[in-house]
Amino acid sequence: MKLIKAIIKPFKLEEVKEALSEIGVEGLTVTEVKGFGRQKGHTEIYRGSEYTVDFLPKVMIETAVPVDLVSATVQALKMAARTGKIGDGKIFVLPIEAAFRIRTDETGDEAL
Amino acid sequence: MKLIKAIIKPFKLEEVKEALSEIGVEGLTVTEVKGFGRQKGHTEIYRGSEYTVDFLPKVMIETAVPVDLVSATVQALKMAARTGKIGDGKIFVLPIEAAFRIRTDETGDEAL
Amino acid sequence: MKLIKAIIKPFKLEEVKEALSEIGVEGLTVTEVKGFGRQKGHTEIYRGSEYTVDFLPKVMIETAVPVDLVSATVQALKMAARTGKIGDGKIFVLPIEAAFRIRTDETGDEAL
Amino acid sequence: MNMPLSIRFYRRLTAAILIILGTLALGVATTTLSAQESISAENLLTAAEPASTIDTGDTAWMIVATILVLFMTLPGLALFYGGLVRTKNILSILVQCFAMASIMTVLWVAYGYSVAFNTEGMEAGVINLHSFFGGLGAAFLSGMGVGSVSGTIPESVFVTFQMTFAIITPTLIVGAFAERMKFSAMLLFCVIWFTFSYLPICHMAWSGDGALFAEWGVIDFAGGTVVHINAGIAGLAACMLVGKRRGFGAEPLTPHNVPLTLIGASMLWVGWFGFNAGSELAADGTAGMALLVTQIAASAAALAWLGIEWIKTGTPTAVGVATGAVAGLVAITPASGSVGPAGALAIGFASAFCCYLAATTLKSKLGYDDSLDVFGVHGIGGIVGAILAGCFSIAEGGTESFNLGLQTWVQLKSVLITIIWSGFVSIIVLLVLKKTVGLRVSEEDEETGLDLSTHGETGYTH
Amino acid sequence: MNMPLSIRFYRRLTAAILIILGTLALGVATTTLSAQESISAENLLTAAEPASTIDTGDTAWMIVATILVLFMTLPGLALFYGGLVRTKNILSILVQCFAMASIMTVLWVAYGYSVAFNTEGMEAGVINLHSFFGGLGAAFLSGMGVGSVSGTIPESVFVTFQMTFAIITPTLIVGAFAERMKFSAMLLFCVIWFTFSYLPICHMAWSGDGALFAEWGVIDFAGGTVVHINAGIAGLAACMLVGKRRGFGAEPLTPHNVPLTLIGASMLWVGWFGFNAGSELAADGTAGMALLVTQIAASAAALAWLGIEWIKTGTPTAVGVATGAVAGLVAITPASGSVGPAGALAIGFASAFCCYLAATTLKSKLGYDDSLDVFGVHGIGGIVGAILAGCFSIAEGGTESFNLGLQTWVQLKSVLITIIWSGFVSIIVLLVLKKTVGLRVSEEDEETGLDLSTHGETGYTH
Amino acid sequence: MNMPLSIRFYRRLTAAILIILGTLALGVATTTLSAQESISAENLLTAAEPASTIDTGDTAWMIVATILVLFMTLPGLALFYGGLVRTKNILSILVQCFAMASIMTVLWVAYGYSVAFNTEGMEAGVINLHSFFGGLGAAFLSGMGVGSVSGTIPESVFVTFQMTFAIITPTLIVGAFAERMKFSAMLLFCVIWFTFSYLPICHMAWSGDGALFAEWGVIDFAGGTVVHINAGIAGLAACMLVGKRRGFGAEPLTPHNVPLTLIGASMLWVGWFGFNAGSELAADGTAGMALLVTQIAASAAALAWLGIEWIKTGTPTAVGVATGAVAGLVAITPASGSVGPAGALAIGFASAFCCYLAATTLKSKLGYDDSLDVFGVHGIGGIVGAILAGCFSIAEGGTESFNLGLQTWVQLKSVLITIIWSGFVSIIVLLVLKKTVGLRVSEEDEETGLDLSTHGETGYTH
Ligand SMILES: Nc1ncnc2c1ncn2[C@@H]1O[C@H](COP(=O)(O)OP(=O)(O)O)[C@@H](O)[C@H]1O
Ligand SMILES: Nc1ncnc2c1ncn2[C@@H]1O[C@H](COP(=O)(O)OP(=O)(O)O)[C@@H](O)[C@H]1O
Ligand SMILES: Nc1ncnc2c1ncn2[C@@H]1O[C@H](COP(=O)(O)OP(=O)(O)O)[C@@H](O)[C@H]1O
Repeated sequence: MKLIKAIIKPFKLEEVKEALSEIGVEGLTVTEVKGFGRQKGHTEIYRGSEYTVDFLPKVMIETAVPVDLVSATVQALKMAARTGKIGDGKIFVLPIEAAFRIRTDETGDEAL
Repeated sequence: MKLIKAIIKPFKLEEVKEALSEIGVEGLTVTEVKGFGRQKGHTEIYRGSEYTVDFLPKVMIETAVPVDLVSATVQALKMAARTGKIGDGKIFVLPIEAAFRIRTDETGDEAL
Repeated sequence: MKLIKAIIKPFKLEEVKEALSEIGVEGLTVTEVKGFGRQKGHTEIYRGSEYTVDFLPKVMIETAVPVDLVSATVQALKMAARTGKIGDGKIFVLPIEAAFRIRTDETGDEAL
Repeated sequence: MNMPLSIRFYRRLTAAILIILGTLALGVATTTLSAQESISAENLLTAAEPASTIDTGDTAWMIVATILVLFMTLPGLALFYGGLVRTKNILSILVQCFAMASIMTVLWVAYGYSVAFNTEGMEAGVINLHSFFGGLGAAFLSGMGVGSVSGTIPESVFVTFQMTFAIITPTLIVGAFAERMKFSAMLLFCVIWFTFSYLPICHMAWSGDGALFAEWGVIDFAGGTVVHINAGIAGLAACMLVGKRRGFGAEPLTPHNVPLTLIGASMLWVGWFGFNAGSELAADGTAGMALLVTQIAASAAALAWLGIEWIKTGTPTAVGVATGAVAGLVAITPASGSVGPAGALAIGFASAFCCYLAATTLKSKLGYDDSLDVFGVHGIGGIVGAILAGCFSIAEGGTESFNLGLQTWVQLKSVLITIIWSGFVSIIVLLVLKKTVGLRVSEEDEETGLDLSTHGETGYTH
Repeated sequence: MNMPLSIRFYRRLTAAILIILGTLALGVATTTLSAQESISAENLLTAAEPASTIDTGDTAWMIVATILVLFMTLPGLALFYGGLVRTKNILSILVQCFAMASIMTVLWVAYGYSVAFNTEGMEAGVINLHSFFGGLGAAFLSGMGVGSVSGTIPESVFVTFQMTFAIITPTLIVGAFAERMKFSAMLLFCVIWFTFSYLPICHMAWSGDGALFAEWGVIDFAGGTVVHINAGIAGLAACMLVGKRRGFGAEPLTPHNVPLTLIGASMLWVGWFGFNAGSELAADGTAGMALLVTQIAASAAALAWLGIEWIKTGTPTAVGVATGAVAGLVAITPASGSVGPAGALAIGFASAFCCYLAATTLKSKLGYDDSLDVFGVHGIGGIVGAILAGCFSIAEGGTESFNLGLQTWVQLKSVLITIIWSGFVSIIVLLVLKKTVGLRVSEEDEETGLDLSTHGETGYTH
Repeated sequence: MNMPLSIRFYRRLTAAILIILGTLALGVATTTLSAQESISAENLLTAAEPASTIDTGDTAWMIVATILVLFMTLPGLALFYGGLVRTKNILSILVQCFAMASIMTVLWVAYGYSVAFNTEGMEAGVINLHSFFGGLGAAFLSGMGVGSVSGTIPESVFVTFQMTFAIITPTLIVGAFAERMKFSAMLLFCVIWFTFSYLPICHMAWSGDGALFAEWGVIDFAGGTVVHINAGIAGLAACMLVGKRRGFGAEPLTPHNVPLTLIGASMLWVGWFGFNAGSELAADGTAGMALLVTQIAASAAALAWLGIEWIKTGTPTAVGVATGAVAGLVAITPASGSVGPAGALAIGFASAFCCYLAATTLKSKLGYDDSLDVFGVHGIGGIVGAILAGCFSIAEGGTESFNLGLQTWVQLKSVLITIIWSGFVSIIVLLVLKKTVGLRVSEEDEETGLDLSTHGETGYTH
C-alpha cells in the first residue's frame, strides 16, 4: 500500500477527483495549502505600495492505494492535473506500513 | 519511530486528543481537511437549484510515536474516533527515518 | 529522495523560506495546522467564563529534497525556525519512493 | 424529564393564576385610591381626537424612528446574535430574524395592532377585560386610510412604528434557544407568544386610560416591561424547556465572528435612538432628552462592563463592551422619557453590574443554557431599568404630585405581572409544542449545524 | 457566435423601431382621447411655482430619504451582491459599486439632472422630442443656488434625492455580468446606458406634463419602469451578450459569504423606505402609507419565498428569504404611493411567485447566466409591480374617474416601451463594446478571479 | 532613542511657544483691522436667545444628524479601520472605538460641553483666556433641562450632536498607532488630548463671538481644523513616538478583510451627511447644499484616486477607491457650508491627489508608520479642505465684503494654530506616558496580536 501525495492547481481538483474515481480510487483527502516553487507569485497593491506574495494557493491530495493501483493513479493524476504551464505541481509516492478503517476492524488494502 | 496519520470526524477531535494524551502521546498536529470516500456528501441549495457538495469536512491528525507506542496509539484512536457510522475515517502508519526537535538538538524518540 | 516535514511557529515562515532557498531547496508546500504539545495553550474569555484553547496555530512545511540535501535542509530549518522557547516545533524525515513533476514527465530528483 | 416538569408546571400554573388574580384585585384597589395619571400617556392611540392635523417635523422624525427600529432587528440583532453562534449555525439565526420580521408584520396588520391599541370598551378608572386586551375593531387596519391621523402624525406611521416593536420583541427571544431549536417549533412558539403575551402586555402598558399598567400610572416610556422583561422571561423559559446545547459546559461554545457581533451591537445602539426618542412620537425636547440619556446610559454601561472585566480577568473584551452597551440601552428604555443625565449614568452603571452577574455567575450557578443571554441582558436589564425608572424620574408638571414610594411600587407591580404573564404563556406553549411538534432538532442535526440540516446551506465558502 | 447575433440584432433593431413608432402613435391617440391626469404628479420638478417656500419637516425627511437611498447602494447593494459571488471576485463587486456611485454623481451634476428633469419645451397634452429627453438648460446645475426651491424642499435636496436613483439603477445591472466582465467595458456600458436609457425613461415617467408616460397617466410612484424594469432588461441583455461564466452549469457557483448578502439585503430593505416613502417628496400621509405598504410587501414576499422553498425542497434558505424580500420591495415600488395594505400583501405574494419561477425555472430553461438574478428579481418583479399597481390603486380624488382597464393598459404600454427602449440601447452598446474594447476578461483572469487580475488585491487574508 | 527625542522635543517646545505667541499677536492685530463676521456663525451655542422656540422639522433633522455622526464611529470608523489591520488585531480596534465612544460621552457631559461651548467671559472683538477655553459653568450640563432651547432645536439635541464630534475626533487617531499601542496608554493619551487639544480648538472655532478663530472669521463649517487636522496631527505625533510596527517595511502588513473596510467606508460616507449637512443645525437650503456638495466631493475624490492608481499601477483597488472617498469627505468638511458644486468637484480632486501623495510617497520617504494613514488622509485632507474652503467660498450676503486673500490668510492661520497646538499637546502627553505607563505592548504581545494578548479573545473561529 502506498500513500500518493499530489500538489495540484486548485481549479483542477474536480477533474482530478473524477479521473481517480474512474480508475477505482475510492477515497481521498484534500488539504488547502500554499505552494512555493518555480512559478512566480503575484503582486498585490495596498495604498500605492506593491507587495509580492510568494505563496500561491494549491491543493494537496492524499490517497492511499494498493500497490497495483499506484502507477494507474499516478498516470491519472498527471493527465487530469496537467495544464502544461509552470506550477502544475508534483506527485510523491510514500510507503505505508499499515492501514486501518476506524469504523470496522478492517486493515490493510481492505481498509481503503 | 512511526508517523500515524488519522483522518477522523471533526467533532471527535477533543475525545481523540484526550485518549491519546492518556496513553502517553505528547504531541500531535491537526489539519482541517476535506474528505471524499464512501460517505455521501450533502446537497446545498442556492436559489432553487441543488448542488451536491462531495467533500466533507474532516480532521487529519498526525503524530509521531516511538515504535512501541504504535499499536496502543492505533487502538486509542480507533476507540475514540469510532461512531460506527460510515465516514469514521482511516488510520495510516508511515515510517519516519529521523526526527528532530527544533528548540534543542535532540533527535530520535527524544525529539518527540 | 526524502520528504522533510517541519512544524514551526507561524511567524518564522518567511525566515525559513529564505534559509531553504539559500541552500538550494527550490520548492515547498505549506499548510496551516494546529499543534498540541508541551507548549501550553492560551485562555480565552467569553462573557466572564474562561476557556482554555489547547491548540496553537502552527505552520507545517513539506519539502521533498534529494538525499544529499537532507542534512543541510534539516540544519537550515533548525537555525531559521529556532527561538529557543518551547513550541518551536519538530522536523521529521520520511522516505519517498518516487516523485513526478505533473507538467513534464520528469521523475526522481529531476522532478523536484 | 417530562414527568417532574409537568408536575412543576401544574404547581406553577395554579400559583400563577392565584398571583394574577391577587394582583388584579390589588390593581383595582390601588387605582381607585391613587387615581394617578399615566406618565407614559403620550404613548397612546389618539384616535379620539379627530381635529388634529399632521406636523411635518414630527412625521419626518417618526418615519425615521420607525426605520431605525426596523434597522435594530434587520440587520442589528441578526448580526449581534449571528456573530455569537458557531459557524455552522450562523444562517439559522439570520433566517429566524428575517422570518420573524416578516411574520410579525403580517400578524400586526391582521390583528396585532387592534389587540394592542384598540381602545374600544376602555374607560378611565375602570379595570375590565379591555384593560388587558384591545378589541378587534381595528383588525386588518380597518378604518385607517391615507388621511388618518394619530396625534400629530399619520396613523400609518404610528401603526408602522409600533409594528417595529412587535417585530423586535419576539425576535429577541431567538437568542435564548439558538443553535438547537426546531425551526417550525420556534416559529409556532413565537407566533403564539406574540399573540398571548406581547399583545396584552403592550395593551396594558400603552393603550391609555383604562389599561392596567396605565391606570396604575406606570412609567414605561419605550418598553421595559412590554419589550425587554417580556422577551427576557420568555427566553429563560424557552432555554430551560428546550434544554442545553450539546457540549454546553464541556467544550467552549464561543462566538465564530466577533466583528459581526460588534457591527450588530453598533446598529442596535444607533437604532435604539429611534426606539427611545421615537417613543415620544414627536420631535421635541423630550425626544431630545431621550436621545441624550440613551447615549449616556449605553456609554456608562459599556464602560462599567469593560472595567469589571479588566479588574476581574485583566482582559477587557470586545464581546464584553458590546454586551455592556446593550445592557445599558435595555435599562434606560423604560426611563428614557423621564430621567436626566445623572439618572442615566446611574441606570447605566447599575445595569452593567446586574447583567454581568446574571450572564456570568447566575447562569453558571443555575446551569441553564441561555445561549446568547437574553434573560441575563434583556430580562435583568429590563427589570433594573423599570424599577430605577421610578426612582430617577423627574415628575412631570412639578414634584408635588410625585410620590417616589408609590411609583416604585407601581413599577414593581408591573414588572411582576409581566414576569408572571410572560412566564406562564411561555411555559404552556412550550409544553404543548414539546408534546406535539417537538422542540429540538435531532442530535445529528445539531452536530451538523442548523445551517446545513435545516436550511440546506453553509454560511461561508472559502 | 458573432454572425448569428448580428443577424438577430438587425432583426431586433427593425422590430424595435417599428414597435416604438407604433406605440408612440398609440400614445398620442390615447392621450388625446382620455386626457387623464398623472397620478404620479407629485413626483415632478415644480420649478414653475416660484412662490413656494421650504417646509422644514419635509426637508428633514427628504434629506434623510436621500441618505437612505444612497445607503441602499453603499453598502447595501454592494454587500448583497458581494456576498453572492465567489471569494475571488468580492472586491470587483465592491469597486464597481463604489465607482458607479461616484461616476453617476458627477454625470448627474454635469447633464443627468437636466436631461431627466428639465421641462423646457414641454407642454401638457403634446408629445414632442421633449416628451423623451429634457433640455440641457440645467446642465451643471446652472441656475440652482442655496435659495432654490422645488416644491416644499430646497432644490439641492431634490437634485441629490434624484441623484441617488440615478446611482442605484445602473449599479443594479452589475449583478448580471458579475465575475467576468472587463472593468473598463463595464464602466463604459453603464455610462452610455445611463445616458441613453436611464435618463430618457426617467424623463418620460417623472418630468411632468408633456412627458410620454406622465401624459398617459402612468402610475410609477418610485420607479418600477424607471429603475427596476429598466435595469433588469439591461442586465438580461448584458449577461447574454457577455456570455456565461466558466463552469456555469458544471460546478456550483455558490455564494462565498451568505451573512454579507443578508446584511446587504437588510440595508436594501431599510433604505427602501427612503426610496418609496421619499418619492412623496414630503412627510405626509402618503409617505406614511408608502412606509407601511413597503414593509408589508417585503414581508409577504419574504414569507412566500420561504414557504415555496420549504414546500419544494424542505429547506427554507437564507439566500431565499433575502431574495424574496427584495422581490417584494421591487414590486411595491411603483405602487407604493397608491395601494393600501391589502394590495401590498397581494403584490408581495405575486412578486415572490413570479420572481421565484424566473430565478430558478426560467433561468435554467433558457440557460442564460444572470449571475445574481438582476432580470429574475428586478426585471420580473418590476413588471409584476408595474402592472399590479394599476389593479390595486386607490384612485386619487374618488373612484368615478378611475378606469381600471384603461389604467392597466397604460401600465402595460409603459412597461413595454421601457423593455424595448432599454433592451435596444443595451444591445447596441454591448455589441459596439464587444467589437472595440471587448466585454470579457481573459479565461486565465477569470480563473484567477477579478480581484487579483483586475484590482491587484485579495479580499481576505487569514 | 530617548535622548535625541527629548532634545528635539525641547527645541520644538520652545519653537512652538514662540510661534503661538507670535500668531496670537498677529491674530489680535488682524481682528481689530478687519472685524469680519464669522461665516460659521450658525455653528454657535445660542443660549443668549431665550425667546426662541423649537422647530419640529429642524429638530427632526438634527436628531437624525446626531445619530448619523454616531453611526460614523460605531460601526463606520471601527470597521474601516478594523478591516485594514491584520486578523490578530481586529478586536483591539473594535474595543478601542467602543471604549472611546463611551468615555468621550461621559467626559462631554462632565466638562467637555462646557469647556467647548460655554460663552461666559467672551466678548466680540476681544481676545482673552475665554477665546481659547470655555468656562465651567455648564459642567455636568447644569442648567440644561427638557425645555432648554438652542437656536430652533432643544439644547439636549445640540449637546448630543456636538458630543458625536467629540467622540469621532479622538477615535480617528486610533488608526495611527494601531496594532501596537498599549490599551491603557492609548486611553490615557486620548482622554488628555481630548481635554487639552480637542476642546480648546473646538472652542476657538465654534463658540462664537470672542473665540479666536471665529473672531478672525474662519470658515470651518463642519470641522476641518477642529476635527481632521486636529486628529491628523495627533496621529502623526503618536505614530512617530510609539514607533513602527514589527515587520514594517519588511513584510506586507496588509488588510485582513477588505470588505469590512468598504462597509466601514460606506458608513462613513452616509454618516458624513449628518456631519456636514447637520452642521447647519437646521433643515434648510444650506443643509441641502451641504448634502449635495458632500456627495460631489466624495465622488470626485474616489474617482480621482481610482484614476491615479489605474494609471500608475494598472490596478484600481478597492482600498483605494474607499480611501479616496474618505479623503474627499474630509476635505469638503470645512467648506460644505459655503461652496457650490464646482468648488466641491475641485476640492474632491485636489484632496485625492494630495492625500494619495501623502499616504504613499511621503510616508514611505519619511518612514513613519502611520498604520492606517490618519495623517495622510485626515491631516492632509483637512489642510487641503481648510485652505480651499477660503478660495471656493461663495461669500454670504454678496461678494463685496469678501476678500479672498484675507480669507485665505485667515484659513492658513487657523490651520497653523491647530497644527502647532495639537502637535504640542500630543508630544508632551506622549512623552510623559512613555516615561510612566509605557506606550507599547511587549514584542511578544505584538507578535501574538493585541486581540489575544490584551483582550483575551480571537476575532474569528472557523
Ligand atoms: N521540493 C518540493 N517539495 C514539496 N513541494 C514542492 C516542491 N517543489 C514544488 N512543490 C510544490 O509544487 C508546486 C508547483 O511547483 P513549481 O515549481 O511552481 O512548478 P512545477 O510543478 O511546474 O515545477 C509548488 O507551489 C509547491 O507547492
Ligand atoms: N484511500 C484513501 N486515502 C486517503 N484518505 C481516505 C481514503 N479513503 C478514505 N479516506 C478518508 O477517510 C474519510 C472517510 O472515508 P469513507 O470511505 O467515507 O468512510 P469509512 O472510513 O467509514 O470507510 C474520507 O472522507 C477521506 O477523507
Ligand atoms: N509527536 C508529535 N507528532 C507530531 N507533531 C508533534 C509532536 N509533538 C509535537 N508536535 C508538534 O510540534 C509543536 C511543538 O511541540 P511542543 O511540544 O509544544 O514544543 P517543542 O517543539 O518545543 O518541544 C506542537 O504544537 C505540534 O504541532
